[in-house]
Amino acid sequence: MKRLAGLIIVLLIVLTVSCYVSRMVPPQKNLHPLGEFYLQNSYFGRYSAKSPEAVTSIVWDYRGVDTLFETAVFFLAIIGSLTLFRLNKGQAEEAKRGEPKLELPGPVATVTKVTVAMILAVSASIALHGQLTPGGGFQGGSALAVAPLLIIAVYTKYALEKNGLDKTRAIIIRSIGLLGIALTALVPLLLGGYIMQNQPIFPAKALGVPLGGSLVFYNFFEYLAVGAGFTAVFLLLSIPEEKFRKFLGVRR
Amino acid sequence: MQFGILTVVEIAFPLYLAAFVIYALRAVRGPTVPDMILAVDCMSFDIAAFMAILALYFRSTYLIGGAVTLALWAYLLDLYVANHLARGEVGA
Amino acid sequence: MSVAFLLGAFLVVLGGICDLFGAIGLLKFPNFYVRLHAATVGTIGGAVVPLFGVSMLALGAGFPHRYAVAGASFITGVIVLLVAPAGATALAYAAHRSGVVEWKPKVDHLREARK
Amino acid sequence: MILLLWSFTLISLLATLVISVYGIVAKPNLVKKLIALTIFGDTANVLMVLLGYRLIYPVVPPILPSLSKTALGEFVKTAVDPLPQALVLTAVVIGMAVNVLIAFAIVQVHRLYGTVDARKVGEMLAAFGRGEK
Amino acid sequence: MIAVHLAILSITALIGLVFSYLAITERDLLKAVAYSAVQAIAYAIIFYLLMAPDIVLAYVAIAVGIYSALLIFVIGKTGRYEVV
Repeated sequence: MKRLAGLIIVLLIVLTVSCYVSRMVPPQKNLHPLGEFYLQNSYFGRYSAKSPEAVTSIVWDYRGVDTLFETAVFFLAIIGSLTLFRLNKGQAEEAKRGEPKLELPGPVATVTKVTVAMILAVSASIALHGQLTPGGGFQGGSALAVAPLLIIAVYTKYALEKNGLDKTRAIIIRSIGLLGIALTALVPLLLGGYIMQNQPIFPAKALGVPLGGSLVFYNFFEYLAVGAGFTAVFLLLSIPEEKFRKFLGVRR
Repeated sequence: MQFGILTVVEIAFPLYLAAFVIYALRAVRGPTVPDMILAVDCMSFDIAAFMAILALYFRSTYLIGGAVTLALWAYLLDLYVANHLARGEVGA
Repeated sequence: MSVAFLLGAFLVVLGGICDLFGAIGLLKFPNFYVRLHAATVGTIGGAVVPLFGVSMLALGAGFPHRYAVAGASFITGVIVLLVAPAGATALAYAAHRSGVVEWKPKVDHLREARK
Repeated sequence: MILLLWSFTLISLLATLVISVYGIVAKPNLVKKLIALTIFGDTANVLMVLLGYRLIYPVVPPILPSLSKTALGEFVKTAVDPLPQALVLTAVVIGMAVNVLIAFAIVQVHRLYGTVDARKVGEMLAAFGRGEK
Repeated sequence: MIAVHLAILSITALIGLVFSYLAITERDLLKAVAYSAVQAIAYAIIFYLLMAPDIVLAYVAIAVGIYSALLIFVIGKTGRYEVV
């Protein structure tokens, strides 16, 4: 009841303040000039990124260096998480020991198999169409990370490890992704451009499909990096607590 | 006024919003956790359909993607809560 | 005023009504296992039917790339058709297994079978 | 009417911001602090996107509908600002990665101290500093 | 015409406010996860109405899917009830 009273007080305050504020809030009907520049130049114009998607072209071309460092922050956060749960060789072997078993009723398992296949298809199409339709590396990668989570929930994490996707492989895939991003950013320097320069170093079209220059490479590598990074973290998080207590020597 | 897509969509709007609010009411009141998760589940499928209808209303192709993903991800929440309730620790 | 438009409009409005009824049922029914029934009306009737309706409406409409809208909403409908019953099954399994729901069954075959 | 609805949206988002700050500061449980922190971040992201919105009727996402120069004028007249969206997009994923780090730290705190209550952890740390174990 | 989608926007903002209040004041952390999932769905509609399909794709996957899973992992490893 006390919670409900607090909620009603909050709602009344919000209503009164919004009645008061509504007279002075500006009706924003115009674009900021910078936004207009990006909209006009993303496909046409002199400073073009050759992509009709303004958001992706800002993320990976106009403000590419910003995103590069955000990827570095992502890398550091995942590395920090892996370091907090650090295991030595024997402990890692011990953590992998176990048999996959079905944890939920049969129909759920069947639907999950179909759903995992669908998620792989949907996430790949989100990531690789990023330069034409909404989507891109970040969105596709976070969609990809859901598929191993579903398998962990239904068949336990040992099923994932028996089929060859253990923590080390996930970290290797993620490193490949990050390396690809770095290489794609550095290639223009060798060809006489600036760092992360998109046009005219990279081809804007291949076989009639608009590629958006380097955007498609960035999207693909970021897709791998984000998906594999989250997968590695959740593989570590799903180790049973008793095993970890044994490793740390905590008795409770 | 012509009887077109916009008319259909405007008939459908209040129905879906009312259903959304009632599902939210059940999510608030739900005495147990499975009730609340069931309400969240229904709500997310309701919103996925609502998003598809809104894409017709705004006449934009690019907005339809949200519906596909929202319909897929609500399932994950179900499985995790079910696993947690049945076993205590997920994925072990 | 084509057949696709009429069918789509009918399906969308029917879906809205089903959704509202499912929501009211979810609010009114006494316990979790009975509410699962209302949830079926709310998801299959309230999400799958209007999604198929939207794909019909998009086929009859006249804006660019309308086939993409139709295809995506059809795929969403199929996904919901697969996923909603499975999620409800998992939740019911967990609720029965953990025994958090208070109910007074006349006969509980699952518990008898487990003994 | 339009401005009333608009300002209602703005003020309720600001109120959510205030409530989540209360949650971060006042709640002792570390997991609850994590939940409140996420709500804070999400609300800040929504406010950021709200800055780039336009209060006009045919409003379209910032993606060119067709690859022809004739559509460009109409598109610029109706599209929303893409810049806040691009900034928020990376912030969402990075925020998730940072949340994962915080969650790992919370689990480790629970393994070492046996509790996730910030006050008890503080007391234990103080006792440890005084030399009692 | 614009009033329609501003009305939907304000309703969803209100639901976001109510559910984040409930999530923060709830003692049972599993219920708090459910409340924050509702809040995430409401914010997804807000992003959708603000014409940001890119963010919707990332936000829905993260806030409804991965984040809830993360919290349930953490709750399973630490404890379900908040002691005040």
